[in-house]
Amino acid sequence: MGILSQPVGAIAEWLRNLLLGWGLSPGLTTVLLYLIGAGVLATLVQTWVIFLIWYERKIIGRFQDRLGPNRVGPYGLLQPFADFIKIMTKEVIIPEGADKPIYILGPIVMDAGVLMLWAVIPLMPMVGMDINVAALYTIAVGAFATLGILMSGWASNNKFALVSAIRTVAQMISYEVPTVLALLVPVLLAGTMSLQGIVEAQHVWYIVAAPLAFLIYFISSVAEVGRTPFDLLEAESEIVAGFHIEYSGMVFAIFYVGDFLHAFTIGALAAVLFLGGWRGPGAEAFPLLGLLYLWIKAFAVYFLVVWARGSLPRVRIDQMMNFSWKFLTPLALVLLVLTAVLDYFVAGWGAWGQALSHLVMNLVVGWLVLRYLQAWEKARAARRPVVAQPGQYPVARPPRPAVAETSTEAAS
Amino acid sequence: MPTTTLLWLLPVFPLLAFVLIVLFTNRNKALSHTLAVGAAFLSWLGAMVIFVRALKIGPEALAEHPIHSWVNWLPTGDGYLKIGVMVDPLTAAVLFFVAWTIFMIFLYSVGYHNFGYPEGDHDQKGLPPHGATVVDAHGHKHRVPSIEPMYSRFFAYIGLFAAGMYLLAISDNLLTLFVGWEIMGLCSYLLIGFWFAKPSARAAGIKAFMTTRVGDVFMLLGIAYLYTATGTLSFPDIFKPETLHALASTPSHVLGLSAAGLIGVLLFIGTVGKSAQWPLHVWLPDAMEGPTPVSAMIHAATMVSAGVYMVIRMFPLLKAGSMNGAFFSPLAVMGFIGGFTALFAATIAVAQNDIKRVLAYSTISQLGYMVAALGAGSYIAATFHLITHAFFKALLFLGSGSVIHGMEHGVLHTGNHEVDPQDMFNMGGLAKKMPITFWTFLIGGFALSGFPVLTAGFWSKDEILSSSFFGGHPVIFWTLALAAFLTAFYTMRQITLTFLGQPRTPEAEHAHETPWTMTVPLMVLAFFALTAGWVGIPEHFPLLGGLLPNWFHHWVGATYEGLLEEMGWLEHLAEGSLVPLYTSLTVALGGLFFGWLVYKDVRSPDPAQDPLKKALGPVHTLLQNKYYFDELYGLIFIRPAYWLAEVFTFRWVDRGVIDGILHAIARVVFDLGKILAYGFDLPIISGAGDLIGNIVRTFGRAFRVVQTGRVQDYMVAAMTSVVAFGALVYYLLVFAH
Amino acid sequence: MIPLDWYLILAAALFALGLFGVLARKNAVAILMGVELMLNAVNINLLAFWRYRAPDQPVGMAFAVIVFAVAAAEVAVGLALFIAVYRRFNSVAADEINLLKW
Amino acid sequence: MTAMQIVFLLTAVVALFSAFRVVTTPNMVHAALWLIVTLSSVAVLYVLLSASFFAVVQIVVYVGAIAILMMFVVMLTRREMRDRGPQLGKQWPWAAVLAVLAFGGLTWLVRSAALPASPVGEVPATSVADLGAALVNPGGFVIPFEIASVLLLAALIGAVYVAWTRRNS
Repeated sequence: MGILSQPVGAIAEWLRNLLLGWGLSPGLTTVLLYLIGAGVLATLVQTWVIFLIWYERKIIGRFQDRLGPNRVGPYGLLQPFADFIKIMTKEVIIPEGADKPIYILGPIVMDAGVLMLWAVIPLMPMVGMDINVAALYTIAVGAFATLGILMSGWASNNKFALVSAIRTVAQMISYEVPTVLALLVPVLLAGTMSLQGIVEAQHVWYIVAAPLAFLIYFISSVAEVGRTPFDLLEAESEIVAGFHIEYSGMVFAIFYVGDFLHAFTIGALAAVLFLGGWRGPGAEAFPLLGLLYLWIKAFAVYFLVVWARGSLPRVRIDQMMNFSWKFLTPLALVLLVLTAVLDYFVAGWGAWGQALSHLVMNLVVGWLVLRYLQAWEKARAARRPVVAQPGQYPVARPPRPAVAETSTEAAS
Repeated sequence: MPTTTLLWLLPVFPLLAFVLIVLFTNRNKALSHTLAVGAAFLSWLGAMVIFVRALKIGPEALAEHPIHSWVNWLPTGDGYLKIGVMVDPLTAAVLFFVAWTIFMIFLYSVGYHNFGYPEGDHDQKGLPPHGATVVDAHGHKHRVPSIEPMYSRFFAYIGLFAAGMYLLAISDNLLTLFVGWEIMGLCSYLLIGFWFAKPSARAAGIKAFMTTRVGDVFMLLGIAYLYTATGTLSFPDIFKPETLHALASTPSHVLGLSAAGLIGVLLFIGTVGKSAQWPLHVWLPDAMEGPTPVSAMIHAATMVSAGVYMVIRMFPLLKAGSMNGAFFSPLAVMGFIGGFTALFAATIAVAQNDIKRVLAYSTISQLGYMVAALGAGSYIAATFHLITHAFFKALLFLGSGSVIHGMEHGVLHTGNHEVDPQDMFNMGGLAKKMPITFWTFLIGGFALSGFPVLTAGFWSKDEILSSSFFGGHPVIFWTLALAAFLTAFYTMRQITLTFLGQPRTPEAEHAHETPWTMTVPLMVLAFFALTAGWVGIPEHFPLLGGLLPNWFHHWVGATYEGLLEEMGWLEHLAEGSLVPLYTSLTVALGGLFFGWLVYKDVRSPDPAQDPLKKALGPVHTLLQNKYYFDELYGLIFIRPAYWLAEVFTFRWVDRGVIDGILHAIARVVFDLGKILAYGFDLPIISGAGDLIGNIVRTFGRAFRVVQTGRVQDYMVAAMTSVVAFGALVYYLLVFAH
Repeated sequence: MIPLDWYLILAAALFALGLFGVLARKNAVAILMGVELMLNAVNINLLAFWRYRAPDQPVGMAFAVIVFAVAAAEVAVGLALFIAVYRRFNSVAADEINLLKW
Repeated sequence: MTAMQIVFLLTAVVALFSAFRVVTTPNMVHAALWLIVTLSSVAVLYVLLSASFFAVVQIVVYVGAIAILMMFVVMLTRREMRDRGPQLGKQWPWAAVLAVLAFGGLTWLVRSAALPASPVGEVPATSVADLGAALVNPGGFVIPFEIASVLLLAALIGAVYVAWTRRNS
């Protein structure tokens, strides 16, 4: 048992022996070890957020043709530290009439929800709590983030915050459905709900076998996180900053961290589910390599999230709802059923055979969906409501080109 | 088409026409009369075909094996009541004249009802048309006849009538015969009362119906008796020797008659009603109220003949009934009634001034002839006279109708509606105005009065006279001879008054000939009135005898010859004496001469100037009033009937007794009800009901607080009971044992 | 190892609390919460018996699944009803909704 | 006193206390939050019963959907932020008595029954798979399963219909 082959295992072994040596009972030791592991992991990922903030600000800056943070430290790397010191020195203001315990609990619950996700993410071979319903677990604990936002939004005793909370609930609950459905596709392909198992089953990345599922999962996860273009819960232009309008100082910092970390976690999950997790050359031999691979993939997906934030405007709430219930959910259902049937038929074609057949199916479905969308767009343009001038009959507006159509749709 | 099928179809065509007209086409006059006449034509064609086929078969064979077809109709206790159609020589002969006359009338009616003339100015349904005013090209107004308002209805009625007549003629049993009989009764009622807005027409219709009813009831009794006695109504079964023997030998305990005798008498009473024999003759003259073609010819040529046809058909039965020589034996009764009616009606006819009434009474007397001939036992002569009479009487009536029509033209022209176009004293000199009518009427009249050799009437009448003479019935013979003389007399009187001399009124001046639809039937019938007799010239007749075979005697005689011979009732008359011949010659020519002599120079339209009136005085009045028979009946039957209905039944029995009883019962029940209502129902029953209601309401008021409408209270109650029951069950399960 | 009756008694206590909530709370949503508590107690019982009596047969789990489904349906309809009721009465207090009072 | 028993007792205390708060707290939002706590602890109990699948489902269905929906409705069905007046109806003593009686009876039943102190066997690794197979197995629970799904569909439609805002009215 070497530090290189099983780093975490080795460290845990050493700790166990140490504690037993102190004369603690084995059961207590187990509990203590669990606690220690959880604490270490939580601390690490939360600290990691500091780098994420710098990364995102840099990329957004590039998108907006700026340099981004570049004064404090090399490439502004130390800028987030400065911000954190500043924000921690600020006072925690609890507004009049706020529900204090819940007001405080809100960000904590949200952050906890995000951190709980990390419990099941397989960082490297033989690491990560390998429960056999991990995939479902990710969805379950996602609910806690929602809960936290809801709590804080309600407890702030502020109308904007409450509206934001309500929006959050609507958005989360409606986007959980396509998330689960899309999530079931890799589960189906791998034949297990344990993330570790899914990773091990990905001799071919599932993004090859199920690109549509990846797309759906990505979009709905972004919506669950509440990032642009689905950031209706903190739409500055409508409900000034939404649920954390009243927060300041430390508690706001927790929100901030939770938000970024959640986004990155989504990336990590997507990487685990569709991009082969820690898989990579030599990962079995040197698990730390697997951790590196996972990190790279997670950053790739996270880059997509940031990219969307940097380039896409915010959608209207009814558009968001329609998009989930009238497009994503049916599509995900169809995809799930087709995948199941196809998987039954192509069983035993070898990894690549299965993957390519699924890919073909996905492409066909995608093409059909696109055609359908075009037809639907045309029809909608035709029956666009017309404003009747007083004293004259309404006259149908000439249909405008589709591109202009969509752009105005998104902007309005 | 097989003959039997054709036979079945005969009544169907007119019936169909009736239905179609009544239901569908009665708006369209042309279509309606086309339907009716077409149906009549079809039936006529069928009848002719059947007649010819029957001729081909020949009398004996036809008598042995009649054309016969029947169906099981009414299931009775054992077996069925069969109804069917049959053609034997008698039927064939009857069918012949029925078909011709009916077809002729249908044709005649078209013209009589002024088809093709405009609607009347103020005609209304139920009244004869009063004429219309038309404006011609020069703006001159003309009064022209107007079309009958109920034209289609008329044709529907006579269609139904024709159906009834055909049915009666071809039916092979008494039942369907009776059905046809009654159909015709109904039609005569409808047609006599056709102009129902005229009170006289209404009264006449009712009178005819009632009077014939009397006869029909007796006839129905006879039929019923026959059925009970023999178990069958179909002629072939009845006219079996054994059946006749059985009937003849069974006593009926009525007037010493045998069963056959009683049946015969009853059936004959039906004939008395139908054929208007004394004492039920009163309806026939009044039947002249109807439109001429119908009332006249139906009640002269066909329908009244039906009665005679029936008795002829039943002749063997009557004969059987007369075998035991009872005083009231059918033949004796018929001989008396017939002879008396012949003479009696003739005497009345002498004093009548209405052209149609004269003919009506002559009809009665001629029917009396036939009945008397039957009474004398020669059904052949009766049949012969039936047929010839049908032809010439139809001719006469249609002729009179034509005359009246012409007179109405005159009336329309002068516009003087006071003048009765039917009174012979208003006519005169019409021979020049309406030649065809005149000549045909002359032929008919001569036939009626038995003008020797040429006319059919002569032969048939001679047959009757000789048969009654040689048959050993001198009384009948002389009675009929006298009647024959009177017949000739009033016939000539009629002809003279109507056609000869000068017109006595301006209306007569302006009368003119009628359209072809009326004259053509006249000519056709005239032809038959001349020739129909030549088929029955007796062999023993001097000079002519034997030139032609006595075909008719042979033909009709074959019907029952075999049967009578078997029964031994066939008497061969020793014919040699020329007395009957001379008698008939004398009475005919004499009557005609006297008639012309007396009436040749009547100038005034006043009936009081009737020379016969001067001669006879009060007797004439008596005759003119028909021996006051109507008044007599009014006194004997009608007034008592009214009294019975009005005073006795209505006022005493109904109002007094029945209503009294009912009112008494009602009073009692009402009081009882009051007592029960206030003594029992209100206090006890509804009291108890209210009590229950109150109790329930009280409890409801008390307990309604339970229903708080709050879910949780209910849940509390439910859980309480759950806990309680759980405890109970647990107690039972654990501590009970 | 945990004895079975611990689970059962815990479930009984949860059930009783839920029952109290159902019977006593004014707010209709709270009543619904009580119902949820009772359902959870039932589920604990089912799974506990499954675990201790027949862990190799999916019977108990199947029942639990059915209970989950029923609970979801009940909550959906119930909350929708409360929203409708709120529109009508401007309140969801169970003791103010007594249209069926005598 | 093994670690599992400790965990169980802690969880039980949390569950009962939070449940008590659920039915007593005057603040409806707090009640909903306490309900979430209860449900989560029940999930922990499921884990202890080595039914991790049901634990996760409990979280997803109850915490993720039902409880949040309840908070949602609580927020929608109030005129002002705070609840005023007593949150217990007049009949609450009755309710308390009944609850106590029910608890007592049930406990008595449990105590008076002979129950195993430890499971008869281990849970097979494929229990979730077995469950899935049994739910769609014609010889198993396919009919209750289908009925449940139809019930869910009906509930969905019914909820939409009942809560629908009729614009014209």
